[in-house]
Parts: sequence; structure tokens; C-alpha cells
Amino acid sequence: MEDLILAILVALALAAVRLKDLLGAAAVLGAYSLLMALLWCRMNALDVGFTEAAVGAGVSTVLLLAAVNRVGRREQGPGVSPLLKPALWRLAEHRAALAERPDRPLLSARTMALLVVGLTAAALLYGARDMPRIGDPAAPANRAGSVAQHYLRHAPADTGAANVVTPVLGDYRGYDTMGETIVIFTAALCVVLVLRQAGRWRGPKEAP
Amino acid sequence: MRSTDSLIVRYIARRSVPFIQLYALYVLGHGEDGPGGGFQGGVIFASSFVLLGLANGWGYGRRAAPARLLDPLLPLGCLIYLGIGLAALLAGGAFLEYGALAGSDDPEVRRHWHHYGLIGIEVGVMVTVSAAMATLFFEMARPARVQARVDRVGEEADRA
Amino acid sequence: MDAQLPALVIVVPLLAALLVPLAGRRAAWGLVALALLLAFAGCVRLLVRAHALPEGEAIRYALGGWAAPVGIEYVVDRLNALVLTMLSGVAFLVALWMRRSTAREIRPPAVTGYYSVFLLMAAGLMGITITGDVFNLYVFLEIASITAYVLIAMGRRRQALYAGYSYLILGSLGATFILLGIGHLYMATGTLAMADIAAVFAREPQLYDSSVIRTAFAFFTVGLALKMALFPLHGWQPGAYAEAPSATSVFLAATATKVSAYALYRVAFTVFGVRFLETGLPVVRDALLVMACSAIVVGPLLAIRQHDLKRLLAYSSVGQIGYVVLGLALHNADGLTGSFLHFWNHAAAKGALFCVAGALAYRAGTTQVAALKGLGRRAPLTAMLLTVAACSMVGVPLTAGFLTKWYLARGALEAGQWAVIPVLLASSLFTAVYAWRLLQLAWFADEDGPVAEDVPWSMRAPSLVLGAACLVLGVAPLALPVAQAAAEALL
Amino acid sequence: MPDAGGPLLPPAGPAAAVPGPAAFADVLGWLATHYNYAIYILLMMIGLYAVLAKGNLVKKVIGLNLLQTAVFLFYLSIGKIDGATAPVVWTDRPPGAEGVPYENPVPHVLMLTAIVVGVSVTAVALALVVRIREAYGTVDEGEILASDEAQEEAESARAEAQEAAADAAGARE
Amino acid sequence: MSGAVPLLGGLDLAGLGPGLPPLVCLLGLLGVVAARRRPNLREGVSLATAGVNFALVLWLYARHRAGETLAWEGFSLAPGLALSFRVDALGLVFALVASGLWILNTLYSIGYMRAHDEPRQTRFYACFALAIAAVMGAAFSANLFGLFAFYEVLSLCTYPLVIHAQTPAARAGARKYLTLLLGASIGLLLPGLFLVYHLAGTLDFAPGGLLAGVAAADGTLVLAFLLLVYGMAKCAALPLHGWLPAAMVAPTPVSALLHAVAVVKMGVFGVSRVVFHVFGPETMARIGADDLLVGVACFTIVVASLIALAQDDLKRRLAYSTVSQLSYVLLGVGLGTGAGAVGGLLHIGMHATSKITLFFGAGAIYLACHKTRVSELDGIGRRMPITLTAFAIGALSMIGLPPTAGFVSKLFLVRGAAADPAGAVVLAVLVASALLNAAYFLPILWRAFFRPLPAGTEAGVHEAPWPCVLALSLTALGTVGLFLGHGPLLDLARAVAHAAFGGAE
Repeated sequence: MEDLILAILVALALAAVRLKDLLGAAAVLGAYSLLMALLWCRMNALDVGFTEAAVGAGVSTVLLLAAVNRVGRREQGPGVSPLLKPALWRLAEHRAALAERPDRPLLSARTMALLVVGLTAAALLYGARDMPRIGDPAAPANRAGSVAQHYLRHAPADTGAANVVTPVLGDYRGYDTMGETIVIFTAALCVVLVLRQAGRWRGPKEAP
Repeated sequence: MRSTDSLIVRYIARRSVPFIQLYALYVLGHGEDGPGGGFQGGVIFASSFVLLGLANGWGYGRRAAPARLLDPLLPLGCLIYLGIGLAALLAGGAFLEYGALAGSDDPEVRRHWHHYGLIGIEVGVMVTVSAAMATLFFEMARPARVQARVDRVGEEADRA
Repeated sequence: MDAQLPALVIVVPLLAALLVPLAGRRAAWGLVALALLLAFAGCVRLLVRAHALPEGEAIRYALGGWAAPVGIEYVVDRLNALVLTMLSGVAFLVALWMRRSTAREIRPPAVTGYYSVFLLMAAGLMGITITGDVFNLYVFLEIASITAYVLIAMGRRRQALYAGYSYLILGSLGATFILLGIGHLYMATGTLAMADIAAVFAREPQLYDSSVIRTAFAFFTVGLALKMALFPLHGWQPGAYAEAPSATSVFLAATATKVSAYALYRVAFTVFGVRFLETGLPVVRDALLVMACSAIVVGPLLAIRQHDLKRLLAYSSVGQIGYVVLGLALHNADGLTGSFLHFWNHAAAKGALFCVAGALAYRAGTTQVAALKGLGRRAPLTAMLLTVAACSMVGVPLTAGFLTKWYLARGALEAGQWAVIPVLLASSLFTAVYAWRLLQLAWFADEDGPVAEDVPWSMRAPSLVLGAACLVLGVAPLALPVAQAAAEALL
Repeated sequence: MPDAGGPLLPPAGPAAAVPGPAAFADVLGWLATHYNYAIYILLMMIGLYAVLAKGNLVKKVIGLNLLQTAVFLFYLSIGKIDGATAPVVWTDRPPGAEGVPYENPVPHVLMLTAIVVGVSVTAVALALVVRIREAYGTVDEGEILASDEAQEEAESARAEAQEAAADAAGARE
Repeated sequence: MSGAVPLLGGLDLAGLGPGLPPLVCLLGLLGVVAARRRPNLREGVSLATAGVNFALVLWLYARHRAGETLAWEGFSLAPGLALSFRVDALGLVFALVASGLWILNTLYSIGYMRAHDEPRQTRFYACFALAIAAVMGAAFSANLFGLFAFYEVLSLCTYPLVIHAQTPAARAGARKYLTLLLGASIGLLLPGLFLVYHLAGTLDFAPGGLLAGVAAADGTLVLAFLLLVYGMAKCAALPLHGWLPAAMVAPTPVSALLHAVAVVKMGVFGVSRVVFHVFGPETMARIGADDLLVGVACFTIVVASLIALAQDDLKRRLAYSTVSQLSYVLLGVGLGTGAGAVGGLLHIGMHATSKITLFFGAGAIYLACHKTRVSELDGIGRRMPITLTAFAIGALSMIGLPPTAGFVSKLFLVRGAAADPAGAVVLAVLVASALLNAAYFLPILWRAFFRPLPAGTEAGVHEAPWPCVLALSLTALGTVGLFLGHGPLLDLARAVAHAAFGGAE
């Protein structure tokens, strides 16, 4: 069952990336998150599934829809990001364009991106070579001496909570969760700052 | 974002908000025994306002959760969290050591205070997360003319 | 109170950051300055205590009362006490400096929010430095990054928005790589506390050959290199520093990239251990050496052509971070001492230079290099600050910059990398070229530029403290004994 | 100077060295037991490609989301234990060798934090995109960079003109 | 350390010893900046500083002759890197010459600046005081790092002096000045420093040479030697002499400072430090570095004199003459014989007094009648007798004729060359350069004294203001005086030679 969900997930991801209509891409991303939430529940990660459904599918998709509504649905323009090419390269290309030299740029951004993606994938696959089998109880993370088993044994005794995830989240690693709350507070503060308090940014025509 | 023109959707949205918020409090309460907790409760609580905003229009939603209410709530939740941590620190334990709040070394009593501490920070988290998610939605979904008015206020203050 | 110091140093700025939006506009700045002053005092106290500790020991603080592998712990040893003091010191000085500068560059309704985000960033950076838990490092890295994206985007021109956005994309890529690194580490060792991971490696040395660990190190390095703007991955930095408001540029340039460099040291030496660097992955160490050397040379080279002062200083920062990474690549005590010294030296010099750029923006409204004309006559103190900081960047003896070059050169010769010496000298010469151009305009220009008078004292005093630090650290380096002991401890 | 450069990592292990049928079976065997890891790498590559290659700023944010959810899949696959139930420990079924195995709760905790961080970054990114659209009038990176460079050249041309005027004035007096 | 001199109550000033002159000059700098509003006070403070400084150096010399070793640890920056000071014979030679002539130079610049009504005089005097502080620091610094640090400080603080007029020509000249000096010091001297530290593990000067006992390949040692010598571009050895003529754009007191008193002498002093106390005569001989130095010196002497012949501008001609005269010191130091060393070190003093007289003369001529070209100097001898007679004395000293100081040092150089086995070539160079000096100095004198004034220009030509003429005549008398009584310079030079080569004078 999980293998099927994973395959559908890959298909949805490809669709989200390929779709020209941003609204459609946002909807597909929502579906992708919901399916991911279902997968977490299948893998016994109930809390994560719950949060993914509420936060991933709920908030992200709504924000994306609101942004697309203000930004415009169609993905126009050449659709190729020059972000990857270092500034010097872009400058050279810009000059080449100005001088109307017809030669196609040596490596377009698309091939550069594929190159980097291929390199990262190779690194990850190399890394996955020695990984323990999925679900192997003797894996370093799950074996007897690991910190996880310690939590499972002591959490109910230390904090009286049955769902071990909550005490680990709130008590043992409570500081992480405080950091996380600070992160969500920062995000809200920053969005308020950018969208409400800072006022309009100036284009070249307005006074500096 | 105008309200939807179908009356049914607007009516049901208005009526279902309290139930969503009740469910959110249930999720918060049952963080210890089953899946759930501060984050999930907070998001569901915020989604009730989002639902209002989507169904009845941005203005209606904003009136239900005005900026004057949400902005102070944002830091308040974190302050609850930090407050509990500092209380533990002042009570002699380490930062965020809920057991120290108990004031006695009997492990049974300390275990209860761990429990109360846990619930306390879950409340803090819920306050911040719900205020944050609602603020995110209302800031992003602000219609163009409201945005123009807000920016003009900023520019006048700038010129003053 | 003394035992609670590690937690308080981080919690006090966080608390202030939360109280600032509630405190309203008048009390906001007072709260910021007070919080950072307390944090700075705490960090100095920690530095004194850490330096008094015997070799190899550190101040440990279990958060939430749970010991290391179970809970999260804060670890303060000589190295991060050094970085902490630099961070909180510069943050406090910038807090003093930025009051008048933000009043002029940021719209009034946004100033309180700006202060709160500034405090969060300072707390985030300090959190990265002091933490002893790998995932906690990621959480505080995200706090520092999100605040940095927005602080940059608050610049007046629309290019600031795009600069913030590009930094967000590349920064998030970096953070995701770091998260992957943490995942691989957790999978292979089963724990998240740095000390515990090192213990697992000590117990099972054959782990060093497993591909999972090598990938973890590679992704940590690439992720942190992205955050650090090390040469090939520095695309976001020039735009970010140039377009940001002056206060952000001063604080970011003086501290942000060096915290990522510190994190790389912490990961490379404490988590993976010295033996891993020697046996595990020599390829990464050579790659780091090449990246550092190319950064050292290309940074100032690109800086020479710039017309905008902040962009010029940003490119020079790309070069200076190469010095910090060079110590890791050289992998011996002198090289490391040089890099650790550079934490303070570069913070003082680059902070002072960006304060001059801020003063220019405050008085002349533009940060074009041409606006420096006649600064010597109209604003003598700021011009002197520019001179001292530029000399420290060039590495004139009796200034702080020289000591870093001295130790890095010694380390390079000891490590047999004699080719590093011409690299160091070439970068000093290129730096001399653009430093001379700035000083020429400031002191020897014939007509006067737009700067009519010097900046108010509330801006001049903190920047002069930074300038004085360039000189004091050159003649009587306070950080030297600490840096030396930290270097020995790591090897 | 040490011979630097070369790929960041040494080439893959012996499996890739010999591309014979044994290796193919070996890869299939690996796939059977490490299926999740293959999928997370695939998802991550789709996300990374979108971030790097797509010019539209919103599409990049979508790519970023895909990238981060792939990492969540990786983390949760670490903690998976065969035949385990959710990490909710009822007092009558204590954990341990003979009891029912519970799943590893640590990745769940980490992923709760990572999801919230992911949403925060997305929210800030979208806020910036909205403001960029308002200031630039477009959300395509190519057009944004083109208008920036055009503005840059206009300013540097004006700066040169001023300097030329100043020199001319200098030369005349 | 002898008893504390209770100058300022408890402060043990004697303990500072060699540290005192730089500190006094820095106080002078602060005084000048403080008194920027009142010109008379400002110039008074500069003059007083120069005077006190010279007195201090004499006091240090007296106690050094009495056999005390004066040292001050100063700051220890890092293990192996310290700013410490020690008084020794070589340092005293340089310090005495520099501080002595400093007083006259300050006097001269007061007259010149007032007469010429130059702008930005506070910056001028401040950089002046900083320059002398750097010179004093370098003279007494006890290790190579101190020498390098003060060398850099001198380069940086003389830059505002060279660019003083801030005209486009001044800017171009100063730019070349700084590029060459800073480029050579960062590009060559700094790696030399690193290499020496790497080889020897320390930078402190040792009597027999810091690298004496170091087991290192000769090639590395020669490389280190070349880096250090050419790194100190201030000694104006060809081909790194370009900055000297370029610095002619500066006002005359600065040219005097550059050429006679501080900058070039710092270069030559640095090279002699390197020869005597970094490598040591035995190592120099072993690796053949001394022949290398002699070769460079001879080449510079001849070529620079030839270029000087062709220069019509008076100050440029004097500049190239300095380039060649400096190499006499390098020649003496490189000869490897006692007499040669004495000759070289003496020449520091002799050349300083005579060249400063020439520059004061050139400045006075420029002040009096705004003439800068040699061809324009017809007949001014009769109108400006004092200036031109002093100029003549300086010129004779350059050529090395008996009544003037130049003869003494050249005599020792000749005896040193004679003692050296391969000295024939050196002797030939010495004679040839004497002739060349005559060739480019005598025409000036002949033109000034024996050619009639061009018609109708009598009114404009008269003597320069009194402070300049006073300084001018004092240095001329000094040039002759040094011939009669060599005084402390000879004893100190002999002490250095004795320490280096033992016995043979």
C-alpha cells in the first residue's frame, strides 16, 4: 500500500512542477500534502500525519492560493531561472545579448540545473548505499541502546503521558519546541512587517 | 477576496466556527493520550477564522479576528512558554525543568508538575500558533484596495 | 545565577524580542540595548570562566534538567565563548549605532518590528554558537536565517526585495542540506547530542568508512558553505549586503557568515572528530583549501571594480571568509589560531567599515564611493575610522589584520602548503588597491563631497569602539591566549 | 598545490563498478529493502530541479516545499520498525523485547519542528514574492534581473557623465 | 638598568630607555594636533619635540658609551612576535643622524611653509612628527618585526607629505611612490619575514646573525636575502628606485626629509641590519650574498650617476644622485671588510648632511627665484652668495674632495675595497663614480658663479627667508665640521665593524 502511495506522490510532484497554471499547481500541492499525511498515518506517525494535514495541506495551500491570487495565475516569461549562474556569467551573457552575438550560451540554465541535480542525486545515492534496511529493529537509531528506546521506557514514568511523542516534544526536547514556537512567531512578525508595516518599496522612477 | 455569493456556504461557515474551535480545544487537551497537541490545536483554531475569511470575505474574517487582537497574542504565547521556563529556572531547576516548579523532591509530585508544565507550554504554543496562522492568512489575502490604504498610511508617517 | 548563565544569555534577548512589540515605540530601543548589554556581560563572564577551565573541559548546561543524550545541552568551551563574546559585543554596539540610522532608513511604523527581528537574529546566531545538540543547531539556524532574509528585504530600493528573496532560496537550500546531514548522522549513530555522537564514533571507529557518514559530512560542508557564502556559492551575499539597510549590513557583515564558519569547525572537529578529517575524507579538506584560497584572491579582486561602497565591502567579505576557512583546511594549530583570531579581527574591521558606509548613507543619502570625497575635512573622526579599518583589512603591522595573516602564514608554512603565501600576499595587495582608492577620496580629494558634517555622537561612539578594537587587538590581542588554547584543544 | 577539484565525493562503491547482471540484481535487492529512500531522493531531485531551473518565483517556492517534504519522508523512514505500533505507550503493554515494539518517536518530534519551519519559510517567501510583484510588476526572475541590470547601467552611465563633467570642469579651471 | 631617573616622579623613565624617543615624538604629534589653531605654538612644539628627541638620543648615546645595555620589552603581540627595543651601535648611528638633521629640517620647513604659504600645514607637521617617531622606533627596534612595522608606518605617513600639494601631478607621483613602496614591502619584505621566521623560529636580531646556526639550503637563504633586500625598496637599489624621482613632486622640506634624513636612510639602515644582525657576515660570505650585494651596489652607482647626468630638473638630478650615493652604503656594508663597513656606515652621516644642504639650496633657489631647471641657474651665485656657497660645499662633499665630509667615508671605502681580495672592480667603480659626480655637479656651480645673470632679472633674485638660510649654513658647516672631527659617528661605526669582523679596522 505504501509503495503505491509513494508512486502517486512522485506523479503529483512532477505535475506540480510541470503545470503552467499556478492555481492548478497549488491545488496539486495540496493534494500532495494530504496524500503525504495519509502516508505518515500508515507509517504509524500519527502526530506528524495530523500536523502535515493541518499545516502542510491546510495553511501552505491556502497561503499559496492567496499569493497566486495577488500575483497572477499564468507562469509567463522564459521560465528558466538564471539564479544558478554566477553574476559574472550572467553579465557576460547580457553583454553577448547586447552585442547581438547569435551564439547560443555554452550551458543554458536548464542544463546547469540538471547537472547540479544529478550531482546531488549521485551523492545521496552513494550515501544510501550503506543505509540499514527500512524497518530493521537493529538499526542504530532504533536498537536497544539508542535514545529512542530510553524515551519509550521512561516517558510515561517521568511525565505521566501515554503518547510518547508529546513529552519528548514538550519536555525532553522542550527547548527545540520553544525554538520552533519562536520560529512561527518570527514568521508571523516578518510577514506583518513586510506586508503591512514597511509600506511600498520604491521603483527607479520614484525619489530615492 | 469577496465573499462567496451562495448564502448556504456563508451561513454554514458562520455556524460551524464554534464547533471547529471546540474540536481544536479537544485536540489541545488530548495531546498526552493521543495524537494532537499545541500545534495541531492552534492550526485548527486558526482555520476557523480562515474559513470565515474564505466564505464571508476578507473583511468579515478580519472583523472576527482583528489585528489589534492577534498582534499582542503572537508574542503572548511565546511569553507563556518562556515564562514557564523562567519560573522553573527561578525555582532552582534548569531552564524549562518543570519538575523544579514542584518545590519538593518527591518524584511523584515532580511527575505531576512535569505533566502540568507540559500542558502549560502546549497552551502557550496553541496561542502563538493560532494567532500566527490567522495573521499569515489575513496578511496574505488582503485585497488590493485595502493594501493601498495601508501603504498610504505608512508613507504619510514616513513623510511626517 | 552564575550556573544559569548559558541559558540566560540566549533567553534574555529572546524575552526582549517578545516584549518589544508589546512595549511600543518609545521604550523599544531601550529594551533592545539593555537586553544586548546583559547578554554581552554574560558572554564575557562565560569567556572568563571557560578560559579558566582546565584543558578539554567545558561548561555544560542541561536544558529542561535532562542530561545530554536524552535532553538538549548547552556546551561552552573556549572556542564558542570567543565567538559568543564577539557576537554579543558587536550586537550591543550595533544596537547603540542603529537608533539614528534606522530612524532615517526604516518607515516609523516598522521600526519596532525591525528592532524585534534584529534581537531575534542576534539570539538565533548566539543559539547556534552555544548549542551542543545537532538538531537544535538547525532550529536556531532557521531563526537566524528567516530574520536575516527579512532584515535584508527591508532596504529602501526594490532590489532589496529580490536580494532577500535570493538569499531565502539559497539559504533554505543550505538549511535543507544541513537537515539531510543531521538525518544521515542520526541514522548512523542513533543520538543527536554532539558529545554523544563523538562518543559513538570513538566506540565504533569503523563507522568512519560507512558512506552514510561521508555523505553527512559532505552535505554539512556544502550546506554551511552556502550559508557562509564561501567562494563558488557566494552569489547571494553582494546583493544582500549592498541593498540591506545600513544597520543590517553592519551586523550581518560583522557576524553572520562567521557563525556558519564556527558551525563548520564545531561539526568538523567536535562531532566528526579529528581522525575523520585526516583519514575519512581528504578530498573535502582539499576542496575546502581550494575554495578558501580562491575566495581569498577573487573577493578583493571583484571588490576593486565596484562603484557602490557596500557592494565593495560585501565582495571583500567574500574574500575575508576565505581566511576563516583556510585555518580549517590547513588543519594545524597555527592555522586554527589564525582563523579564530580572525573572528574578532574581521568583526571589528568589517563592522567599522560598514559603520562608515552607514554614516555615508545617513549624511549623504547614498553609499556611492564617490560620496566619500572630502570626508577627511568634514567628518575627520569617521575618516580616521575608515583609515584604521582599511589598514586592518590590508594587514598593516600593529593592526589586528596583520596577526591573522601572520598566524595563517605560519600555519601554511608548517603544513607545507607554501603556495598559500602568495595567495595571502596577492589578496593583501588587491585589498591595498581598493583601500587606497577609498582613502584617496576621503583625505586627498580636492573638492568636497555631499557629506556636510560628521554623524551624531550616538553613531560615532560605537563605530569608534570598533575602530579602536582594530588597533587594540593588533597591539595587545586579548583573544590570542584563548584562541591558542582552543586550537590545541581541537587538535 | 594539492591536486584539488574532482567530484565532491569519491566514486560510488563496488556495486557501481561492475555493471554486470550481479550488480543489477544487487540494485534490485537494495531497492526492495530501501524503497522509501529511492523515492525521497527522487522527490528531492524534482524539488531541487524546480528551485534551480524554474524562473517563476512562486514555482520556486513550490519546489522548496517539495524539497522539504522529501526530507520528512527520509527522516520518518529512519524511525520505521517492522510490525511496530504508534509510539503511544498504554501502561498495560510495557515496551521492551517481549512486549509489542513501538515505533521510534524521535523522528516524529524532529519532523513536527521541521514542518513548522517549512511553513514559516514558505510564508515569508510568499510575502516577499507578493511585494516583488508589486514593485517589479513581474514575478519572472529573468525579467527582474534584466530590469535591475538596465537600471544599474542607467545609474552608472549617469555617474560616468557626472565624473566626465567634473573632470571637464577641472580641466577648464 | 641603572637607577631610576626621577623625571616624572615614580615613573621609571630610564626603564623605557630606547622606547623614549618614539614616545616623545608621539607626544609631539599630539601637541601639534592640539595646537592646530595657533601656528606659532604648533611650530614651536615641532621644534621643541625635535630638540628633546635629539637630546634624548645623545643621552642614550652617552649611556651606551658608558657601557650600559639599554632595552625595553614593550609589547609582546604573540609568542615570537614582540615590539621590543634595544640600543646598539648601528641603531645609534641612524638615530643620531636622523634626529640631528630633524631639527634643521623642521627649522627649514617653518621658513619654507611660511614663505610659500602652503595650505594644510597642521597635517604636514603631524605627519612629520609621526615620521620621526617611526624612524626612532625602527632605529632602536630589537627584532625584524619591529623594523618591518615601523618601516610600513613610515611609508604610510610620508604619503600625505608627498601628496601635500594635491595637484594632479602630485597625485600621480604620490601614487607611484606608494605603489612601489607598499607593493615591495607587502610583496617581498613580508614573505621574507615569514621565511626567516619559518627557518629560524625567531625574529630577534643576534650579534652574529639570527640565521647563523640555521641548517637550511643555501638557495633558500639567498632567496630570503633577496626578498629582504629588495623588499626594503627604500634603499633605492635598481630597479626598485622609481619611487625616489617620483617623490620630487613633494615640497622641498619633504624632499629633504625623504632623501637625506629619514626614508632612504631607513632603507639603507634596514639592509645593514639584515646584513649584520639577520644573516651575519659569515653566513653572507658562505652563501655568496655579499658579492651579490656589492654587484647590485656597483651597478646602481654607475647607472644612477649616468641618468643623473641627463636630468635638467635640479631636484630630479639630486634624486638620482641620492640613488647612486645610497649604494655606497650598500657597497661598504657588502664588502665584508672592517674598513668597508666603517666607510659604509660613515657615509650614512656624511651623505645625509651634504645631501640635505643641497636640497635646502635647491629649495632656497626655488623660493627666491622660482627656478627649478639647471639651465636657468646662470649667474645666481652673485645674487645668493650664502646659499650657493653652501650648495658648493655640499657638491664637493658628494664628489668626495678633502675639505668636506664625503671624502672621509670614501677614503674608508677605498681602504676597505683595497683590503677585499676582489676589490679591483670596486676601486674602479669608486673612481668612475667620483668622476661622474663631478660631471653632474660642477656644471651647476660653474653656471651659477661664472655665467652672467640674464639681462633684466637682477631685481627678482635675492636671498631666501632667514630660517632657510640659517638651516642651510648650519648644515654646510656640519658638512665641513664632520670632515674635521668625525666625532661619535666614527666610534659607533668602528664598534659595529669590530663586532662584525673582529679587530681588523
